[in-house]
Amino acid sequence: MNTLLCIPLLVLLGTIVPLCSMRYSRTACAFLTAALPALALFLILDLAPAVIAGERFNVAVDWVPAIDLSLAFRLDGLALLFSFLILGIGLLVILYARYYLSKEDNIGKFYSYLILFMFAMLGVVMSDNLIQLWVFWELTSISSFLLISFWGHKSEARKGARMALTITGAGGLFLLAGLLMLGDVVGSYSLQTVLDSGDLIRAHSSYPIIVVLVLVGAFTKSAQFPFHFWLPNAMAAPTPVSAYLHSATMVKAGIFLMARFYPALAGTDLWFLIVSMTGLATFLLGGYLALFQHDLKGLLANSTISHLGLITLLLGMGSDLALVAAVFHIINHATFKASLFMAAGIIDHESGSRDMRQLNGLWKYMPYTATLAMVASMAMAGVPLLNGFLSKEMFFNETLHQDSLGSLSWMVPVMATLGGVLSVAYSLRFIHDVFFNGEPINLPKTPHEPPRYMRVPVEILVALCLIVGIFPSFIVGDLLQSASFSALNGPVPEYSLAIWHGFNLPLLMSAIALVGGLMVYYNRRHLFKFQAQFPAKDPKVIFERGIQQLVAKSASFINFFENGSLQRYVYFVMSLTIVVSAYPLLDLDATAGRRPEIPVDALSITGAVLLTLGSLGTVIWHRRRMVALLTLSVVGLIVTLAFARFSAPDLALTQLSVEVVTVILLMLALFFLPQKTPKESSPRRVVRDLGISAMIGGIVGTVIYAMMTRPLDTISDFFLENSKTGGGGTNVVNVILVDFRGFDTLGEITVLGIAALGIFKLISRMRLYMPSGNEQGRAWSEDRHPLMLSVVSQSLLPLALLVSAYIFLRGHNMPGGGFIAGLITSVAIIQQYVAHGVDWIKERLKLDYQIMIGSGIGIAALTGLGSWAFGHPFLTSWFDYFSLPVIGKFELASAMIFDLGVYLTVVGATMLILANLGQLTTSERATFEEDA
Amino acid sequence: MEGIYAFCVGLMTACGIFLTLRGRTFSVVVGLTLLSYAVNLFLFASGRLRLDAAAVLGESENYGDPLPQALVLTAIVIGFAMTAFAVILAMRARADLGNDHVDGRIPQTKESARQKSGGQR
Amino acid sequence: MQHLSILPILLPLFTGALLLLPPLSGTLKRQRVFTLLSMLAQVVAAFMLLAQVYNEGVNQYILGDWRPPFGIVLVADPLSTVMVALTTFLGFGALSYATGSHDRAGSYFYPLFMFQVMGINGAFLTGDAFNLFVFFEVLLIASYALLVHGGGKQKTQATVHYVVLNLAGSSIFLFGLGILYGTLGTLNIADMAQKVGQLDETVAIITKIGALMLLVVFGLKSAMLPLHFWLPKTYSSASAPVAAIFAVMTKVGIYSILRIHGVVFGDDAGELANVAQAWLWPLALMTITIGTIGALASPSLKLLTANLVILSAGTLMVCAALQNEAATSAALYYMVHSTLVAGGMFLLADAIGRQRGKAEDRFVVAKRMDTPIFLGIFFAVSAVAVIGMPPFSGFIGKVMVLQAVETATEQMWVWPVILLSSLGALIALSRAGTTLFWRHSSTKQTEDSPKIHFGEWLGIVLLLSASPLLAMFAGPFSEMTVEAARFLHDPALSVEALLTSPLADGGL
Amino acid sequence: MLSWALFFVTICICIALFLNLWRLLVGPHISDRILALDTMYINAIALIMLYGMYMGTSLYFEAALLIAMLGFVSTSALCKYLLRGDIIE
Amino acid sequence: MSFFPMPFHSLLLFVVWLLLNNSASPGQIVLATFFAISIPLLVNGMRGEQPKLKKPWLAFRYLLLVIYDILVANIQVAALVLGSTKKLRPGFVAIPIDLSTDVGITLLASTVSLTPGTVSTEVSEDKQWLYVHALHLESEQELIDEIKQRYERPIKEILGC
Amino acid sequence: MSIYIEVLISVFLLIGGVFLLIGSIGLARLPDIFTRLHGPTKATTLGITGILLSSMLYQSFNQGTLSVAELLITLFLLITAPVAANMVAKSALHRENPPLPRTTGQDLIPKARERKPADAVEEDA
Ligand code: NA
Ligand code: NA
Repeated sequence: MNTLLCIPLLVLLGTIVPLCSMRYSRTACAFLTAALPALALFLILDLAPAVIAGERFNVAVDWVPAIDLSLAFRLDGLALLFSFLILGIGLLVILYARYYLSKEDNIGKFYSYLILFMFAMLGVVMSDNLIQLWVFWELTSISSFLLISFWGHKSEARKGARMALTITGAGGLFLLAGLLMLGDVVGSYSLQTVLDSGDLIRAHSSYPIIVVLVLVGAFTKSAQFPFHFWLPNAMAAPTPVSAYLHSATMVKAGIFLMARFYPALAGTDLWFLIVSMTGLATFLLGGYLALFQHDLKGLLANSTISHLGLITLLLGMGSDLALVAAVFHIINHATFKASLFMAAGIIDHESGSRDMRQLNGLWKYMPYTATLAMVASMAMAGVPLLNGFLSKEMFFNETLHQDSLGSLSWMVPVMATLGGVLSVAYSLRFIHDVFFNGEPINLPKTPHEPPRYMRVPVEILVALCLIVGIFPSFIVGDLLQSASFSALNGPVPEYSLAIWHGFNLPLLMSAIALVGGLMVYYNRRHLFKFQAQFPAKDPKVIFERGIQQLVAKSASFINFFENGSLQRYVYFVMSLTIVVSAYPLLDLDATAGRRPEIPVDALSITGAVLLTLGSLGTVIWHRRRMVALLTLSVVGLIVTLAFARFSAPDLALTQLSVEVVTVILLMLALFFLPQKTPKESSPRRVVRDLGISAMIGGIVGTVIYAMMTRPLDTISDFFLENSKTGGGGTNVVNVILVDFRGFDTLGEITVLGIAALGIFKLISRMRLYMPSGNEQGRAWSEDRHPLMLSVVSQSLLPLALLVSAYIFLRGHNMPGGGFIAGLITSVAIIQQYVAHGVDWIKERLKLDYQIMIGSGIGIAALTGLGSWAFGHPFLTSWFDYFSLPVIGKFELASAMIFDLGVYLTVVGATMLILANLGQLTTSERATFEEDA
Repeated sequence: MEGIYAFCVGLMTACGIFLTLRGRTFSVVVGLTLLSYAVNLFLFASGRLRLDAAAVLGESENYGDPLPQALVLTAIVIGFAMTAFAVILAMRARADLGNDHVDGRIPQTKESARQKSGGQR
Repeated sequence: MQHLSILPILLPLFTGALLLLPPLSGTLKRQRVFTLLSMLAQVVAAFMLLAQVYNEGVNQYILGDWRPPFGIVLVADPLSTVMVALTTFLGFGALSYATGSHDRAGSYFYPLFMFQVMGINGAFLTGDAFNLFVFFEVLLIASYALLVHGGGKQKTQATVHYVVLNLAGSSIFLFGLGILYGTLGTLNIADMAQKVGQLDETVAIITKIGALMLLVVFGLKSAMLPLHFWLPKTYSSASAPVAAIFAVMTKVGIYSILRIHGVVFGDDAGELANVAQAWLWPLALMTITIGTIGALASPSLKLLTANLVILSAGTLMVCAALQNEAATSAALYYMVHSTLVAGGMFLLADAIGRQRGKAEDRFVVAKRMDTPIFLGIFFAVSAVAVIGMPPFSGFIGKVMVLQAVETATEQMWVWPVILLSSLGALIALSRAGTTLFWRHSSTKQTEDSPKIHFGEWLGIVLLLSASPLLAMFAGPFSEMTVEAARFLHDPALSVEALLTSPLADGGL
Repeated sequence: MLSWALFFVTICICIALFLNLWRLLVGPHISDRILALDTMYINAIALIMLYGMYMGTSLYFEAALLIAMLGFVSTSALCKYLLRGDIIE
Repeated sequence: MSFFPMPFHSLLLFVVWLLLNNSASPGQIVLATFFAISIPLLVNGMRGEQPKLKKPWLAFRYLLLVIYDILVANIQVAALVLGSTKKLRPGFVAIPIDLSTDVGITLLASTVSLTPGTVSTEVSEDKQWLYVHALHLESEQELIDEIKQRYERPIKEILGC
Repeated sequence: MSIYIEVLISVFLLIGGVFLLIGSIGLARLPDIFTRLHGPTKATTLGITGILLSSMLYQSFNQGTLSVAELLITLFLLITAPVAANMVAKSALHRENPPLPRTTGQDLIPKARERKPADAVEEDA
């Protein structure tokens, strides 16, 4: 397996190690956790000489070709530098965390998250594919969320984590858009191709958008103004996390991104303006804010913001040398800031506080730690002989050699010096306010030196600050050179890493910064007083309030539309229907087509008038429910007649039987519903609804008219031709139902069966309010089973069943069929219920309707299955003519069995509904009183 | 004839939709029933209107389009199942929610307020 | 294996029917075992069908041996088969969750569930416009019945809304179908596609109305703004396994849009080419927006999930509006991903709610959960997936959708909306997660929460582990979605090939 | 002659239907309306038989038969509702 | 168990089946026989008391009588309906009945309703009184006598109760 | 079809049509529910029978085979119509629909409603 691929994979594997090893001692867990990253570091070290020599390693494995996403890793100078930081500082943090975390903390979980983050970060810097880069980028957001919220029971940890995730996540989305556009422009998501196509990209019309999108991604991650505020709040995380993520690695991802895409995106005024101005603003703002923090970590966080601004400023200066300086400062900042965070963690850990107003004079209690912290602080302040000094000198030098602001470019070095002043001042504050400045105030614990090994990481980092500060080129020269080479994607300009460049302007600026810093710190009281005039704004509070407002606004917005009113929802559906269907109608020139119309006669006028009055009557009397039911019946009857008139006897039969059963159902319901509807629609609502319904009615009428008056060529001739010969029946409609489109019918009876089951569910455990009298308040009649009705109904049952059998048997050749027969049977049985009551029937008729439904559907489906035995598809029909003596010729068809299934389902379903409903009312009649 | 037919279908649709937009379950169910009648007539007419043309072989010289008839049959049955469910659901809603308003709550109008006070009395 | 493509319909149908008959109707235990076995068989059948279609090409099942366009056909093509496989898998997850306790909450759970699956599978497989209506009704009526499962006022009220709206929708569906038949004279979808290009100009206008009415219907099912209002309450009040299977129902609407408006009224429809697009564009984007706003406003995990369903529906509608191969491919991937994750989240919300005492799944302080670690892991997986962050399936879907947007104008509209919706989801879910898992009431409560049963864990694990797997095997899977999209956008494959099947004219 | 008679009778029944509808709409009592509907069913049967004669087909006979059967069920259920409220008890 | 639990019904069904099919072919006769046997067996459990046809010939004569009454009375009543409604003198009449079976009472009430001019409105709970509404009541006693003589007596004889 | 047959059919037809119309006129014209009940009686008896008989004759001669199925409808209606009328009357009684004021025997109405014997002594006036 490729070594390069092994590096991230080893780290990924490392995420489970702590989970498996957490049951051993914490030390063992730490060491086991460190093993795989150490191995990865070793592998990188192995490759390092070749990389420094100018080689670039690549590996790519296909992942999702459809989106051009492959697992592609590369190791070049820039990646190498960052890998060192990630793995090296990561290992130190693992060691540090072993002592930092208390026994109650789940260290396995912590390490697992930490390694996950390490993996994500490593993925970012080693990515050789734009989308993959974004994938790891987002993974850093997720894993940092987990780390910041490690103490999730604390409100500030939750809030800080959410804020960090929201800001960096949002940035990630911008980045994704930018990267996708970049890939679009270049035609490839391969990083190298993109880096090589700088000219193409810069010339493209989307370039400005791409730059903005990518930079927003970078700025959010690197806490650049105006997205800087999340970083101080992320300090709710355990300090090892701060040391690792918020100084050395994650916040550098944005910087890394800018450096990575430097060859592709930089080099235009747009880039320089945005990047340098943002960097400058951040540099000053961070420095200024750091000065006023009372929280030790707050100070460090703001100073980090400031330093990130410095690096960004460098990247925006437009000279290759500035880029080198930026890379150099990345290394230096990582070392001194990580050590400072660790020191702060030690102080917090051993004194129980991070408040600089309480922490005073710790020099006495922990001189060794104090020394380390002071050295690191001085590196941060840019004191000579420490690494910070070197890169700051380079920075000052670069500010003098830029022209980003045209004739105002002189302001940049001035601002830079001012930033230097601030940075000296807050570094000084860190040293003086914590380690000197009198005695500690009300500390929860008496401070003392930390355990031996907790200090080791700090020692190593501080040593690095010193060594780099004194022998820069010896330690980091090659690394810097190679990183700069790959960041520039080309030759690196001449530069020298030396402590002494003679007396020059940068040195003067450094001196001013040092002296100015001292003076600012000395007069800090005035500054604090000045700052105190401004209302203290906690970005966390503002952000939370913003989010809460967003949620509240969303909720009121949603509640406004989704107000739980069905009428409104129906209104929306109908309105949309009107809108979409009215537009095309406007284009229709002539409503009437060329097809000749049937002449009008008295009968049709009668039907039309009856239908119209019936429909209108239903609307007018809808609040008098019984009347509405009668007018509805009229409409149903006329529709039946219309079907008969227009040559559809089957339809007439079906419509009629369904209508009667529906009316019976509605009557059953009517009994339990209020008998009258109060008038509650406002006139405006009525007018609106009238408008809507009239519009839809008009559209429907127009469309059907336009359609009917135009000729149509259909597939139906096939059915007429094949009905007898292929389906064995002369009633083409029935043959379509049971044969040509038998599958529809199977679905249809299933619907009926399901409806019955659903209704059974609705009925069970229903608490009904029984009216004791009718709408006039009159008590119900005593006559439960009227004499004549009972007697006649009894003798009608056999007749009705016979008719039902008749309709069933002739269905295939004449109007009729299983469905209608089923409904007739049902109606006949319902009539018995009406005449005799449920109890009477229950004793005499022992049918399990549920079984009827199941077997009905089963029989119909099994009929279809029968054709499998003959190698034909489902529902292939069979029929033949037989001849018996005496009886003569007769036909047998599989369609009949299918129809039997239909019949059984219909009877079962209808009866399951009605009988259960009836039963319910019987058993509970006296129990409830009318509610209103 | 087609004009009259179209008018009737349009009118029934309009009436059905108007009732569907009312606030009580019963009106809504009646409206949906009316609407389904209109739909069935509409679907039926997609095969064009024919007199004396029942699609029974040997019973007449010409045959109307049998396919829409079969479709309407299916639609009627399905519509019946759906209406039945809706009717019982309306009852269930009354039982569970105490009123038959489609939104499951009593809108505050003068009349309902009066009813309420009447009920308390 | 000749009949493989009808098995996803027949297996649940027979299972449902048998469950109503003795001896299976006798005890719940028997029903449970039988249904689970049957569901497993359906999963196997669906995946075998998937393999078959993938290896041998589209499988057209000619019901009753009546050659198309006259009889009804089932079309098992890459798109429909993936959806069927998705449905059965989701169904299995939901069913195993139901075995924990939900199946006891009312009668006929298993038969209804089977009919529900049958309806959904049928809607995916059928190649006939009216048969699509029938299966829509099967799945709807089953969903009505399942929605009331468990009882309670909230369910009843939600069901009233859901049922009435869908009844209105069904009427519009039939109006639309009537218009299509009345102008095209056929019902077979492929045949429709072929005839639609030859329409006379005035007739085409009428057909267009039919097409747009169908868009309203499918929009209603798939929760397109302004037709989506029913969804949050309906989905959030349904019992967990039901809500889980409902997750695929909005997708039926999207699928139908892809089938009808993509194939019949696609690029080759002459005058009627891409009739739906002009409407789909704004509505899709607004649907995403309102889904996001709804997600932000959600006070409970179930409602949040329901709103995320709307969000994903909007995203899918964007794909339908884009009407290109890449978009269809993206839609398919995103559809599978979002369905499984949403289904899993509904189950998870139920499990979480049960462990948090009276607070249930609402975002308020509550007692500590009994098994926070596992639930937390699954929550994290689903949240990351649904936001569209790496490393789970969501980001691939999102990138596919974003990449499918071709022109700059489209990018200007689609990208911001989709990306901001991700941000909204991120805000909502991070709030949800931190509150649910980390905000505990200070007082120690000792009340015992109901245990999460093995079947319930299995359901959650099955559905939510799909997301990492979908990401891991995104390569081969996206190959399938690309293939499906290619099929759908090539009239030679999706239309002509289906009408030139060997002659078969009924009868044994 | 027959066609003339058919026409005349058709007109008669059309008028009869209008009269029924009028009674149904004006009531005044619900029983009046039910009675009107019941009469309407009978007239509808006649209409269908006439139509069958007019078209020379007996295809519509079953429709008439069903109206006769179901019309009765409907009427008796409606009256039962007025009497008892609960038609299936 | 008998094959013909309801012989009268069986006969009726047999005839009706042939009527329905307009055919007396051997096939239809087989089917008619089948239904004539099977349907009564099916609904046997659901019948109440059975009418016993004591005098079929009398029944036939009764039928003719009723048809004749219908014809004559229809014309009389048609004139009343079309004439001035002011002249109508409607009235309720209670007719004491001696019939003991429900079937008998139903038959009487039906006859009364079918013959124009009278409608049975109600039967008292003790089944002793039939309340009749007459469209145009000349003499109450005359009506009572006519109904009892013309209809009740033959029914009593036919059913033997 | 011979002219005699045609005349016969037409006569039955006319009888049917006229009585159906008279029945409906009665329904529309008569003053109270109880008198209106008499209207449909004509429709169901003479009216519909006339139409059915003519249809029976017509179809028999038209198709050349005896068509008697219409008898079944007649049978059905004759069985059910009195019951329907009875049910309507019962409902009218129950809901106390007012009879025409000049109706005789109004004292019987409360008894009929309560289904009491006609000779029962009124307990409270
Ligand atoms: Na201090
Ligand atoms: Na009479």
